[in-house]
Amino acid sequence: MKKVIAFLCNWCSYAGADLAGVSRFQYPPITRTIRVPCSGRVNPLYLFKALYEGADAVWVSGCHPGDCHYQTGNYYARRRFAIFNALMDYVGFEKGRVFFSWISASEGKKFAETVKHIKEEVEKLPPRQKFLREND
Amino acid sequence: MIERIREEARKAFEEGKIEILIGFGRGTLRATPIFIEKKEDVDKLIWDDTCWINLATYLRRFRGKKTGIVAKGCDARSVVALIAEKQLKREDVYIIGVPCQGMKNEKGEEFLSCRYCEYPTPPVYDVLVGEKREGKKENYPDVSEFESMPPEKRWEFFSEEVKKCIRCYACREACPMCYCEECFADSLDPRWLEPGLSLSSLQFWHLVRAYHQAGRCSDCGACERACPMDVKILYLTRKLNKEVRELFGFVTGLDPEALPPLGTYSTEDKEEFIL
Amino acid sequence: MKNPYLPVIVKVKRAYFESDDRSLKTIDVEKPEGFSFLPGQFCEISIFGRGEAPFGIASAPSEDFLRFTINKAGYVTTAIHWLEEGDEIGIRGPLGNYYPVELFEGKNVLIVSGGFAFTTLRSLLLYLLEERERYKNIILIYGARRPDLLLYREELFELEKREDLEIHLTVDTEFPGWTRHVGFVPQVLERVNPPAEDTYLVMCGPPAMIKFTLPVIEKLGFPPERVFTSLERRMKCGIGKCGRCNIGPYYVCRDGPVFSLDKLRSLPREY
Amino acid sequence: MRRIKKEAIEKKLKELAKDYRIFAPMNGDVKETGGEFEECFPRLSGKCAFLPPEEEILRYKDGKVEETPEDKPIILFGIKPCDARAISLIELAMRDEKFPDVYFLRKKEKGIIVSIACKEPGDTCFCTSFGHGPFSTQGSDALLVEKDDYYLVLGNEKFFKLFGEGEEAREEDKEYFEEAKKRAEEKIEKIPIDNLGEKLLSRIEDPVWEKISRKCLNCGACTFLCPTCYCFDIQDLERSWGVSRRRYWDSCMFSIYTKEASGHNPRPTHRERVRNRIMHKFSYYPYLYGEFGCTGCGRCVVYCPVNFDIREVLKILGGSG
Repeated sequence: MKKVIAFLCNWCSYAGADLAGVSRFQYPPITRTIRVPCSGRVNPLYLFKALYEGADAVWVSGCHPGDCHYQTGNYYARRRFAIFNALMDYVGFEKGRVFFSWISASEGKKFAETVKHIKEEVEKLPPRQKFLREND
Repeated sequence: MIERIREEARKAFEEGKIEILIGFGRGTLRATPIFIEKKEDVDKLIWDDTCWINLATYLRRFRGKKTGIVAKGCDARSVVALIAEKQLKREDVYIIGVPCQGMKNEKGEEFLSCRYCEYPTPPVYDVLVGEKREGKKENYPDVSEFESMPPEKRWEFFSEEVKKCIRCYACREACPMCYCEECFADSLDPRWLEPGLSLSSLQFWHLVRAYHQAGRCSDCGACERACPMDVKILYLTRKLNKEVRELFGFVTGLDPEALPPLGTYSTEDKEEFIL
Repeated sequence: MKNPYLPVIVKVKRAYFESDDRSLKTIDVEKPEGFSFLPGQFCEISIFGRGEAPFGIASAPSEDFLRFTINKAGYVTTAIHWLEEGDEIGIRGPLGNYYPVELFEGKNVLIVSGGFAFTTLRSLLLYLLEERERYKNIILIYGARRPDLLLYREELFELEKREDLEIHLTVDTEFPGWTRHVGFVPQVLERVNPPAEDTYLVMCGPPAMIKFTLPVIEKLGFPPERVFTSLERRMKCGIGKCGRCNIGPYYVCRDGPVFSLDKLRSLPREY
Repeated sequence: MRRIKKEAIEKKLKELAKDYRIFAPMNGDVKETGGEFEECFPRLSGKCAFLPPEEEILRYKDGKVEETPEDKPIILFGIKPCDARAISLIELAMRDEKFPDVYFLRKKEKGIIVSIACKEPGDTCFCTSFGHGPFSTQGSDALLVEKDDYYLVLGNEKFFKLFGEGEEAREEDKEYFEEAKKRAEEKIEKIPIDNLGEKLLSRIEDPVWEKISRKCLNCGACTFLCPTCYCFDIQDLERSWGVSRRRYWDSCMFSIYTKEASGHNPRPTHRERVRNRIMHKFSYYPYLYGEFGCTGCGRCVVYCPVNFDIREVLKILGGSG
């Protein structure tokens, strides 16, 4: 089973995940959730570290622009992730392993669909070889 | 040119504008940084096409003192970037701007950054020595060329280059923007990446070091020039400079008041990559 | 050639917090076969997966266990604070030199200490007391910021009852229920004003204490060659090979950690 | 002196690759090769063979400590005499009857070092200042001098047992050897080092240190490329099967090298660190081992990003300065 490290912002996406659960929306158990106060709290170093340690994919989800509990957290995050994508793609790291989304507390359905979407994308890829910490 | 620099330096000392001046003097192999504290020593200053290290990296050591710096275009932009990040006060730094003729390595080849240099004349200075020089329109042809290669080839190039690295951190110590108290690479608690020369650790080091320069790098090339193992790393930071310009319309080191791009935001930023 | 880098696996017999704020933890571990040491020596403790760090041996040579008291400060010390009874650690040692007990024969011994640097001095004190008659007067002056930071205080309260031993315990500032000295170690040293003739002084404590104690020592007339201190440094190999713990040409791990003051004075001020 | 055909040596070297690990300069650096080598002054020195940048020393597995077993013996081939001598200088620090560094010493005792004489010294070389030179045999089992299609060989028993005796050198070979040796040595600038150790020790608190060290960026380039620098770090790596304890090249120029957990750093700035590097090689080493900890190879001069030139520093502090 693939393993996706999910950084979910506490006020929106994490609540969205709760709603998905409460509403019994089915989604594959591929995510390992890390609850963060805001998508702006996610230091790109965490994404590098998650991939380095062998995650099949990383996913950061936060509030829609304008809904951020801290007003501007997701705006900062958006810039960081744009640069992260650009750099990883530039050096040739395979696409389909890094996901960003805005999911509000009321979008339980979208949360479940997004997880399904990520599973499909990650299933297409072979097991991780690039940028992997040695472990044996 | 050298005479004019010495003249400006002497004047700055006489008018009490500086207590110490960082410039280039004659070295045994090439120009070497020198630190002048007395008017009489200004005649040690020289200027030629081997002044390729970025002197701004020394400024933080003299904080609180009136410090002069003989700065080519990229050096001056690094000073501005440091001021924008509140590391230096504009009034503490006296910039003797030198329109740069482009620097060369020991084989006489012009460095990559200089070939495409857009700001040979310092955008911010206290005094300018000699006529302004026009830069070239920067459109990062080397980056576009690299981008045109297939992903596998790019990853292979990136891996082959970082394999040469021995983690002596000359790139970090030569960069004026690398001034963290404790670098993420030295942190033990948590330990982000492993020590040693395994491919993944070397990739981790060079990716995250470059990432930290997004929107802060003046493309002076000191990192690649300082590297004893000739590891190509400038193409990483030049790519980020290109991204930052396209995405956020920002060029490092032009305006001491402007916040670095990742230190601010805009509601209109593109987000097509967000689900 | 015996490999000096291989640690020996030992079990933790007791692990308990010394101070109320849980910043100091004492661990007693099994003593490996044939492990004989003298007070002042140290061991490199291995927490596999975190690393190694040097700690002075606080137990006396005659005790059947090795005691270390660890101040929680970094990567390895934090891991040591998680240790409980029965856990296994690696140790390498005994390493470094020791307090020159052979010089103390028939002489007075004055021990001045502060904070958690008292570890190896407990070992020295108990070692001297084992053959008490070989030494003349023994005086201990030991202080800390608060009573609960005084290491092994129950034991010291017991030892205070002995006539052949003079113990002065102090805390920096007034503390409810504290009846002994109040004041910094250098002040208490001046108050006690011990004679310098025929006396060896062993001093170990935080840099601030050392800084203010040195002038007092000079005033009391202690010659630098009869003053010894134990230094703390960042260490990795503990056997004088990895190069980092040098002061001048001497390695604190191999030629120290115990240095006499006159030797230290001849070296660059890098400590 | 013997003379051996070049192909004979090159062929033999490839054969020996079966039971020896061959380290030799190849496209600019000393690395492990299958027996090929390239005649050059490498950037990474022969130190890589005996003290590699990363080396596992022990493993912790299922509650037990296992020492990492030895690998095949090493042949370090084709390095310059300064690198060969550097290895024997490191050995002085590693040899110790109470705490021997077994990893380095085992490799050294079983290893063979074959150096090639330096006919064209660079202008940053100053090896003759330390009592040896481009044709020195110190620290190597054999010195080869290239002449037409064969090597003149000054070797010991260990070398000849492996590579064969070849034939007795002719009279003109010996002249050629002396002639080339003299010509090479003349090209090298000698810096004054008479009782340099004591002079440095007496000037330890001299304010000149601040001026000398100010331009140093405190990177590790000079120490990593220096053939006599042996400082190392030890760290634990977690693996699926347990823990691998490894040692890595470290540098006294890094601040974390001496930074204590409390934050205190006995060598906090570039001044103390540069002073320590120079004192270690030119004052402490002679004091402890009777030899300077430097072979005058000049790498730290060539590869320093800010052209910190140790020859100038030694002139200022020791000789005419």
